[in-house]
Amino acid sequence: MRANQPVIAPSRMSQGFDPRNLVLPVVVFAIAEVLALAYVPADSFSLAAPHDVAVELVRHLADGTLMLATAQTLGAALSGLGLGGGLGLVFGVVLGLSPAADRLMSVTVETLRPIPPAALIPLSLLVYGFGLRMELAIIAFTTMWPVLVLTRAAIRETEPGLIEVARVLRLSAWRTATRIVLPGAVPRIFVAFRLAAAISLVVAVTVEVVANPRGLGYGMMLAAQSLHPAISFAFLVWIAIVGWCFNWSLVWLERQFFARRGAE
Amino acid sequence: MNAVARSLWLAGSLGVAAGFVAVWHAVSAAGLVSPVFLPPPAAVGRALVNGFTNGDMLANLAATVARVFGGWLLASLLGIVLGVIIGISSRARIYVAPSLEAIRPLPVSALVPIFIGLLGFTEQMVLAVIAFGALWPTLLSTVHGFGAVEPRLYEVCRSLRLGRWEVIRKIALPSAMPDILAGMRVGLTVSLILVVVAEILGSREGVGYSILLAQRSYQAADIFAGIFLLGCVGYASAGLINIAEKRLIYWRR
Amino acid sequence: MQALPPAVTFPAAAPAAAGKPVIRFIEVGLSYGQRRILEGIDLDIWRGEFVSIVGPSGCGKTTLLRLIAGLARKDEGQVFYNGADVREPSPDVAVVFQDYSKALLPWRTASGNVALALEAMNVPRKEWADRIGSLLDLMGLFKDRDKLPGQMSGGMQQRLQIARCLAQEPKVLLMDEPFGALDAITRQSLQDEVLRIVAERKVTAFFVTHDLEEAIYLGDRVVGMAANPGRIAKSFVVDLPKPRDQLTTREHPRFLAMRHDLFSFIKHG
Amino acid sequence: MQALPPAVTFPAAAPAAAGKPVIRFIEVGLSYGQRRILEGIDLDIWRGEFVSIVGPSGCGKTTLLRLIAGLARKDEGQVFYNGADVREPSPDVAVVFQDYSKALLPWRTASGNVALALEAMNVPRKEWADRIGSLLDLMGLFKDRDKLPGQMSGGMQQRLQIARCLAQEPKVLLMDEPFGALDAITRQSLQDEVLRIVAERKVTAFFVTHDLEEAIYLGDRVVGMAANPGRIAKSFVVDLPKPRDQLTTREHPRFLAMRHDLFSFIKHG
Amino acid sequence: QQLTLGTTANPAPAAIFLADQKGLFKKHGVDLTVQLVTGDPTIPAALISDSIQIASVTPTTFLNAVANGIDLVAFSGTTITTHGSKDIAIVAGKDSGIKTPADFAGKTLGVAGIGAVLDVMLKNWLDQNGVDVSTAKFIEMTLPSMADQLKAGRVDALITVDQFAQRMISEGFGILIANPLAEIPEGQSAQEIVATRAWADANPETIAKVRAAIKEAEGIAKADPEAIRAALGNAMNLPPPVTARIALPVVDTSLSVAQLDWWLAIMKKHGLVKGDVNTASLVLP
Ligand SMILES: Nc1ncnc2c1ncn2[C@@H]1O[C@H](COP(=O)(O)OP(=O)(O)OP(=O)(O)O)[C@@H](O)[C@H]1O
Ligand SMILES: Nc1ncnc2c1ncn2[C@@H]1O[C@H](COP(=O)(O)OP(=O)(O)OP(=O)(O)O)[C@@H](O)[C@H]1O
Ligand SMILES: [Mg+2]
Ligand SMILES: [Mg+2]
Repeated sequence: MRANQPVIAPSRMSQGFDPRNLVLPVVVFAIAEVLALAYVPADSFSLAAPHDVAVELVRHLADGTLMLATAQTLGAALSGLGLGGGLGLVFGVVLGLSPAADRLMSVTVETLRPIPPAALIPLSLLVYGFGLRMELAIIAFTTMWPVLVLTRAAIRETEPGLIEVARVLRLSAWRTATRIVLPGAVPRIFVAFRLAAAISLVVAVTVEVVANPRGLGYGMMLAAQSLHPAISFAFLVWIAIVGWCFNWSLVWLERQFFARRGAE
Repeated sequence: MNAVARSLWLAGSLGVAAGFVAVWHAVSAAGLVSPVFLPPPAAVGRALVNGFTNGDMLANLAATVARVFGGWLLASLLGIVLGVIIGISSRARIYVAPSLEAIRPLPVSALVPIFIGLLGFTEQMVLAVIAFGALWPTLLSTVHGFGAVEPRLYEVCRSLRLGRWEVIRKIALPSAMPDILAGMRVGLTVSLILVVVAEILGSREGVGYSILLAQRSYQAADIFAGIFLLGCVGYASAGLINIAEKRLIYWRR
Repeated sequence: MQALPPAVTFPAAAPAAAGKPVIRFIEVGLSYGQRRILEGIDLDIWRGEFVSIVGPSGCGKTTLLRLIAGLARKDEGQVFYNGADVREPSPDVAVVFQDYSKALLPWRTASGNVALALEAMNVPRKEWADRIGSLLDLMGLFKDRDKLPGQMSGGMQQRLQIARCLAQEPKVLLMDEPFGALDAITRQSLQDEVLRIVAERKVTAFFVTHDLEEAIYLGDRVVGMAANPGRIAKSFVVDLPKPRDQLTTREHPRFLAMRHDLFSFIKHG
Repeated sequence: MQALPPAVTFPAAAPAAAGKPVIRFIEVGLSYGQRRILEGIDLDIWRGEFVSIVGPSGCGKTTLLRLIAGLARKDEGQVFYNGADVREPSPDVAVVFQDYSKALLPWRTASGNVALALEAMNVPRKEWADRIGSLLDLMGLFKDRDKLPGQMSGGMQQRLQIARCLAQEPKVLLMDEPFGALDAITRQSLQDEVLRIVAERKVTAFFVTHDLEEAIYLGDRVVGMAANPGRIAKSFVVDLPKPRDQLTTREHPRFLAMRHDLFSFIKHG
Repeated sequence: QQLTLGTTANPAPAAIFLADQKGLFKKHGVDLTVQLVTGDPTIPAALISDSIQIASVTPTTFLNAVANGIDLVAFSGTTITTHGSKDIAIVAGKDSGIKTPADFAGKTLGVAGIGAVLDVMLKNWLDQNGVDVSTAKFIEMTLPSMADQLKAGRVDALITVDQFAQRMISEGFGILIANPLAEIPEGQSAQEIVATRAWADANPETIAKVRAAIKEAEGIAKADPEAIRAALGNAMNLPPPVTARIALPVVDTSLSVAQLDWWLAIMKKHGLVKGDVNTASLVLP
């Protein structure tokens, strides 16, 4: 009897690894390969067959170039996510807990939020120059908002009964936040961070493509400019793999967290 | 909250924003950052006025707003539908979700060539790019919202033997609505960001394209004018979502 | 309270009706982790029978009810409904949950919550207004029909849940302390309503309660559970005349004797 | 049940102690939208007094309690605590909520939920284990101390909430049907525990219940509310001797007389 | 002092690549690294932030930056245009119906960057051939993707560089319409080597050393044009077949105000630069 299993299920999109996860990608690659064999000339400047991409992927993995670029991109994405996500979390909690602060900040927050990261590149480049810091600043700015918005919403979802408990216990604002509101909001905050993680990677790569001469985006762009589409696609596929692993490790962390909390 | 209180709060909020603008003015007046990259607020104001009176800023704005909302609605719809499917079907979770997780972190700018390949330099391409990028917040929130429904309510459904579709429509969606709206809120921001990318890469006239042209010719005031317009669109749309929230999750307050 | 009559014995098992039992537990056991929650549960419930369950807090009454409803898994033994293994909830069975505030849709009004059951049964929409109206009226909620659960008192929410279950027109009614949040008068009148409906529609009822008098007043049979692990420790037929009546039944000497007996069972296990 | 004694009258108001009342309602009124919920509430509660509140479902008992707790807003009149206007919850006051399943932190174990109150009071961490242990023991939850609320039965959750409130060592204890989900025996033993603690620590208690016997057994005074709009319709002093005792008190003729009186009040308003 | 020189991956700064690969910078006493960047427009900000000290930029970027108040100066040229060069080509799609310049009116045209060198070249060519530029629609696309876009009919014609043009024409979906370099005066500067004025003022000796190194590279290139081919293939990491076919630029590192004026005039004519530029002060003696 599987009576205790919920009808509709868990809050995560994917569980652990399952070989069946690979069915769809394999099918897509097979189709792409057939199409490429039929239509893409071997020395195309802009397209490449999947098997060439695979060969380049392995080659660049083996010679370490991909690893260095990954370290740079991931380093920027992680630290940017840490900074931006941290700030977003703090502001989200403050705005979620204090309707007054939320109303006062609404114009500022809502007009700053849609600033495209691409528009910030020259400014950030000017202030920080090439390197980690300019990328980090843009990633932090961009990831801050989704975390802020989703954290604020998560906090408003707190069971009103529990807020009343906090009030009659006269918990300080800090304790209300850390003992009642945040633990209840944690599952949603994890969602926010998983979203922001993907955004951080997207922005890191974009900044590298446009301006910053380091990391995976730069490698991908340079390969495209020097007419190596297979390498360029190899970078793209690798970015997907890195992103998947990034997300997977957040899911893993989340599970560790809840396992511990359950046992506590 | 009555109208007077509301407008007082709005005034306060505008006051805070004005404070930030004042800081910005002070920074550029003190020459801390080159005006080529951070123009003073007044110059941005002039650029805006000039854009509306002499340029085609209004037409650009209209085109961009239409794209943002079109793409965002498409993204939200897709996000909810996919989220529902993944929320209820273990098969979708096994076969589809991991692949989605893998394409989720792909930089949209790198994928645009593929979209252009499929759809050309068309309006549909711009919508598809926005929809692709803005889909994820709503998708993730929907999946989460479905997982966070009070288990007792699912038991009620089971003992009432409600069909799957009914459970989705009557229990899971309303219960997940706060999450979905929060996701859509973020999705809207992403749409605003992506409209710029899509207009640039798709050579479609609009606010984003004008930002690109301004950037190419180092017209910082025009860049910031464009950003400011996007900000206004962002603010207005946040207001719309607030209204939707009030109507759709009336039972929360 | 008057001096108690000497302890009497009551018939222990009650194959009151002929034929097969509607609900049948055979040697059912259940654990959560290391903790044994239910052990060796053997119980037959006959069509139209009203079985009251009493027992100390945490002994497993709710769990037992969830097994019948098909909402919990068992580790050993078998649970049958109408001769078939219970795998999932049956459409004939309605469940009144103990935590009423979690079992209502917070975004639907009182009427809307009752309507849910009608939707589930595909009742034509034109019949809704009448049926909802009369059920809410029965539960004393008619004038609150447009309130959301969050705007209702605890007792009102509890009554609303009962209304929804009755709207299902179930053959089996599982109730988990359905009157726990009701005042004495409302409670008594609802007790009588339930008795009437059950008798009229020949509903089989499984009724978990803490109120011993209520258990006897309503029940054709009272089953007493003991804890650690949860098991059936007592079971007797309530041979009080029917229809029952709040005044005369509760003053009936056999009622008082049973009450005393049950009280000392609960007290001493 | 024996034949009832002729109706007696009881003293209506009870300035039992000298000095000022701890809690004072002056002409309090409250509406939700068009609906009048409370009207003209005048009530004084004295230090150390135990006031039981009874009344039909939905009459406004919970609302009244929330006013004292500082959790609801009033539209008219005044509510004082220790002579000061109640604006927000006071640290001296503990509240046992009716909706126990929503008042516990689902991610904390039983111990953790009690610990919340100790954290709120900045009790040194080394004292926690002892205090949590003895409170859970008192509530019969010691062996369940590592369970999460979701793994506990309704009655267990209710007892856990009481444990948390007692951990606050309040001067005023507001209880909203705290024993609603408990079986008769556990209920009686907890009634006695509450009486003992209240007497020992000179706690003022405001106790909402549906059980008329419980209201009398525990109360120094019983206040009866009527509905539509919620108002105080009856109030009498319970002049039964103390300490009380489950057997003798409940058989005391005055107890039975009061019970009868209260029952007919609830019945006929 | 450690220097970084920024440039995009293209054939114009051939002398720099050559000097770098032959160790000429070191020989002249400068410790210089060449950093490939992905986009020309970010170079001015990178110069100001001191991430790079020297850069090879296109005249359009240079003039636009200066026009908007970024104080850059050029101290060397890189390569120049000649009528014989086939480096740049205007290609039309086979089915676009474009045969003569007049057919361009109202068409959709692909360029690598609005306002960038190729865009200016195309507009100038259209203008010289009597086409009203404002009737055409210009679309941005990356150079490597141009062949696919033209083949799919997403643009009617485009301006591109030699190796891509060859592919389009040899595969039959593109028709060569013009070679715009043949229609402008010879000797226009393709890119300039620039620095911020502040840095240039503070480091005259370093500039002299860099110039010397590049001059020496120019000498090598003039003597042996094939040396450029290898240097370009290396620096840009091109596939060998592409390297083998690449159209070699003409290295000439002299730079005059007149060369800048020529660009400025066209840019102004097409509204691609705003503000005033005093070209006379832009070239270091
Ligand atoms: N998910 C679970 N995990 C672990 N233990 C559980 C779980 N659910 C229930 N239990 C345990 O099972 C036992 C029986 O619970 P149940 O809810 O059936 O009791 P009950 O008889 O209904 O009590 P009450 O009268 O207080 O509602 C309790 O000891 C409880 O702690
Ligand atoms: N937020 C609200 N909006 C509208 N009406 C409300 C709201 N909260 C409570 N009420 C109404 O106030 C009245 C009193 O509610 P209250 O919870 O105080 O009753 P109660 O006496 O505690 O009842 P019970 O014994 O059933 O718990 C009810 O009629 C209820 O519908
Ligand atoms: Mg139970
Ligand atoms: Mg109440």
